[in-house]
Amino acid sequence: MKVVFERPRSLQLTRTHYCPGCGHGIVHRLVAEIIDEFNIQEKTIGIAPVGCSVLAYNYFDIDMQQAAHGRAPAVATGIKRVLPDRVVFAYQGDGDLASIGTAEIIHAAGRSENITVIFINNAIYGMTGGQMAPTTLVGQKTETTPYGRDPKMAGYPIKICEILSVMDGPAFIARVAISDVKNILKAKSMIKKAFQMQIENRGFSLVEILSPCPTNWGMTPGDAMRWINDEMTKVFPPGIYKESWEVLA
Amino acid sequence: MKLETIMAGFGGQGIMLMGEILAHSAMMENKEVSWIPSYGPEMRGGTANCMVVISDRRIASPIISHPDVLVAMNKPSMEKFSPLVKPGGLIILNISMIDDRPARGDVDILEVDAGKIADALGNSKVANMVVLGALVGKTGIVDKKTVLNSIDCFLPSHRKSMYEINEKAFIKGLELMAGVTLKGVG
Amino acid sequence: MNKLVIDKDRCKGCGLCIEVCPKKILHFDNSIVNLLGYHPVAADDGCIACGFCSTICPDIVFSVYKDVKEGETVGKAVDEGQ
Amino acid sequence: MEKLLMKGNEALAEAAIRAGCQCFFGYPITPQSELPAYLAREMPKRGRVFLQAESEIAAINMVYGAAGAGARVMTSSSGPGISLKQEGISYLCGAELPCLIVNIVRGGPGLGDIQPAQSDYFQATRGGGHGDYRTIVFAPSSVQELVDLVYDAFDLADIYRNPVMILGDGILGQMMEPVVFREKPRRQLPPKTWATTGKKGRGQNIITSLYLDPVKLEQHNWKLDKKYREIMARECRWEVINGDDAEYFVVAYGICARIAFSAIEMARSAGVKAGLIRPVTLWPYPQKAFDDVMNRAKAFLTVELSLGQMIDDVKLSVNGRAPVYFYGRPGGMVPTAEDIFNEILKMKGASV
Repeated sequence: MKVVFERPRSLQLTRTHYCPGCGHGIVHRLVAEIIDEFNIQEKTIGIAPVGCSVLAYNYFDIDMQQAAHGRAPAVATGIKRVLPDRVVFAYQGDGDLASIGTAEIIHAAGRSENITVIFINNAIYGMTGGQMAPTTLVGQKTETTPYGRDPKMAGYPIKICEILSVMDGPAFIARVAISDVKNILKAKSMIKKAFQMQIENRGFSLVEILSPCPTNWGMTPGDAMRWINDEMTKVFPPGIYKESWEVLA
Repeated sequence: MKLETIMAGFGGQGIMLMGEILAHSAMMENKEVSWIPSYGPEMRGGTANCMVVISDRRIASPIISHPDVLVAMNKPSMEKFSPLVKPGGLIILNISMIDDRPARGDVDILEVDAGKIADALGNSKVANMVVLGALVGKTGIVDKKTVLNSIDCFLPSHRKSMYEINEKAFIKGLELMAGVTLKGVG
Repeated sequence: MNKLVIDKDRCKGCGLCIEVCPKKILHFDNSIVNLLGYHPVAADDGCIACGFCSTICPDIVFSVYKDVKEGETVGKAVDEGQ
Repeated sequence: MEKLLMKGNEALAEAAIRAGCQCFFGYPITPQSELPAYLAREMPKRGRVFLQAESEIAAINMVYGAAGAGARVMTSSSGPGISLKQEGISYLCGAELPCLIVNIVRGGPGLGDIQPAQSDYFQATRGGGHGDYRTIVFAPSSVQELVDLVYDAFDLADIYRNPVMILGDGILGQMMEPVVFREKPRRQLPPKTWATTGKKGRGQNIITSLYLDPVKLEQHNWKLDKKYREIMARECRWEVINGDDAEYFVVAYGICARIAFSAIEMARSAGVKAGLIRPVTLWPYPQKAFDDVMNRAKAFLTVELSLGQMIDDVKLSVNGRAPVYFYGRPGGMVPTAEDIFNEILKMKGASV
């Protein structure tokens, strides 16, 4: 018998608190699989954000720090600067990274801090109950845009990959969706590349992941996956936005 | 023994350095010292001053309300600080930059044509060392050799070639004290 | 024969696996309620060990094992991921 | 031992390096600029980390990350920057991470000015951010004391797993005084078995301040409280001048205590039995200093570069046993020794 799939070692046996069909569980698993594949469980340090994934440290079986809202890239910087031979990744949602933490992510990228950022974009604030996120689509209904996001009042979605990719600092910037099996496998290969960049000392890497939030979108898990493919990818096109294999000086 | 000195002038006249060298010399002679600068928005371009306290006991306040000695390198400094000098104290004036005199009959006033002397030595920037020489000569607060050592310490490595002219300026100031007449009650 | 192990008490009944199973062998078992309060997923015979269900499952409900002969590759999904 | 003439800010920086500080994260603000500038020059030369962050908020969170990774770490700022760091300080206290935070206080509120002030007393000693927490606060009053306290600050931070703040002011930062870097015998410090360094050879380590279960959060808070009480019992520091015979006490810290010391000398010359209580730790507050002199103390005068912040602690310490008077100058104005001397005379007149 050959193993096609088993729980990765770098995940705890614990059941997660995430809602049915939530993308966090899939992404946690992908990251854990990559940690296993690189055999770096004992030298990886993760940073949990504020948001639905605040308890990520209960699910990953690695050393982790929990950071203040938006500050995961700064915390990651602190760790990486004192432990440069460890693998450090920040796991952040869209409110955390693209709203309250915009300064931290842009400057970590600008410094080409040799860390990896996993950025979950589900176009909504999950933990606080479905408010507008910086990445909420125009017209999308949320608790705080009950008539749909109106750009005249609430502005436009913030496109992190596009912003970061014009900077000199970052080594690797990519956007993926986890909307079906094929895309999940593609997402895994991108996350793997991001970690590889760090391990090879090439500088800042970030993978934005379009991820479903069926509960706050008011959809079935299946419909949520289809909505990513049909609507989100139009505004947030997947792809590699920047890839530079130069080694950091 | 306690000597409180305020040194004041334009930014660029080497006021801070003069104070630092005095404080350093005193420290090297195992006295207690403190040095504080004026700073803030007026730091560049305007007047600059520093306060140096030298004592053989633990120094309480490093902030001087009434100095024993005022070194005024320009007129605004003289106007601002001369009324504060203790009766019986000393005011050293750089008369190259000051055409007026303080209205005090109860203090010693030492006029030093520091700018002119410095120019004659070949660098107007060493006027501060001339004045420092006069101060040390008059008060005897520290030994001449100690000061020369401190001047060497404070010259940045890329200015070591300037040592000789600074030394000359300081010695000139010291020598001025031989046969000088002080104005005031002395 | 391939082996599909289902940890019923991890299942939250999202049904994503049922949607992606190419052989349509997965369904909810309405006869039981698991620890989390859901009708968990159950499988009929006929698993081809493609790994689609375990790939999309957010809750690590599945373990998948393929009965392979010497030199044979594993599932399509797993190959693409590497 | 070599005696050097150094500015407070630079002496503090050198002391931090000698005390084993491995990394510094900060954001520029006056009047502490010489401190990061010195470290920017010296840290890379000595194999340490210096990083100018994009904000005070980022800086304190970098401190959090580095402290959580087990490093000896510091940041420095001034009033407005410390306000921004308070969220991070709350997290550091909640997660029990050691670090040194330097606050060279300037005049406030708001942008205020850049002159010396002590109006950050509340935000230093009362926590300052959200939640029940305390930071150990040292208030040196000379450049030598600044240097000596840096070593203790790092050690106490490690011993208690708690941030320690050094509260200075612009004069202390800019003032030059002779300083000797005494090599102190290193204390036995607890190993940082809790640090997130990668879980090699042990179980998972987690740094967090989140306790969603209220029972667990209460337990955590009681645990912190117990630690704070231990600190209160063990770590109070103060200096008393003329404690043997004084009847009228000035209470002042930092640069204010230096000026008050001059005023005490003037009062003594004028025949007033004046003394000085100078708290060196502002939290924990040295209540015992007051107990020790209470049998002969007739009155206390609190002097601050603020409008009545430390006076709360003086009143709590005196606890109604003698009158407490106040003299303060806000907004970066510094009183003269004569001003304080006059207040001492008023205190004596009012409490005969």
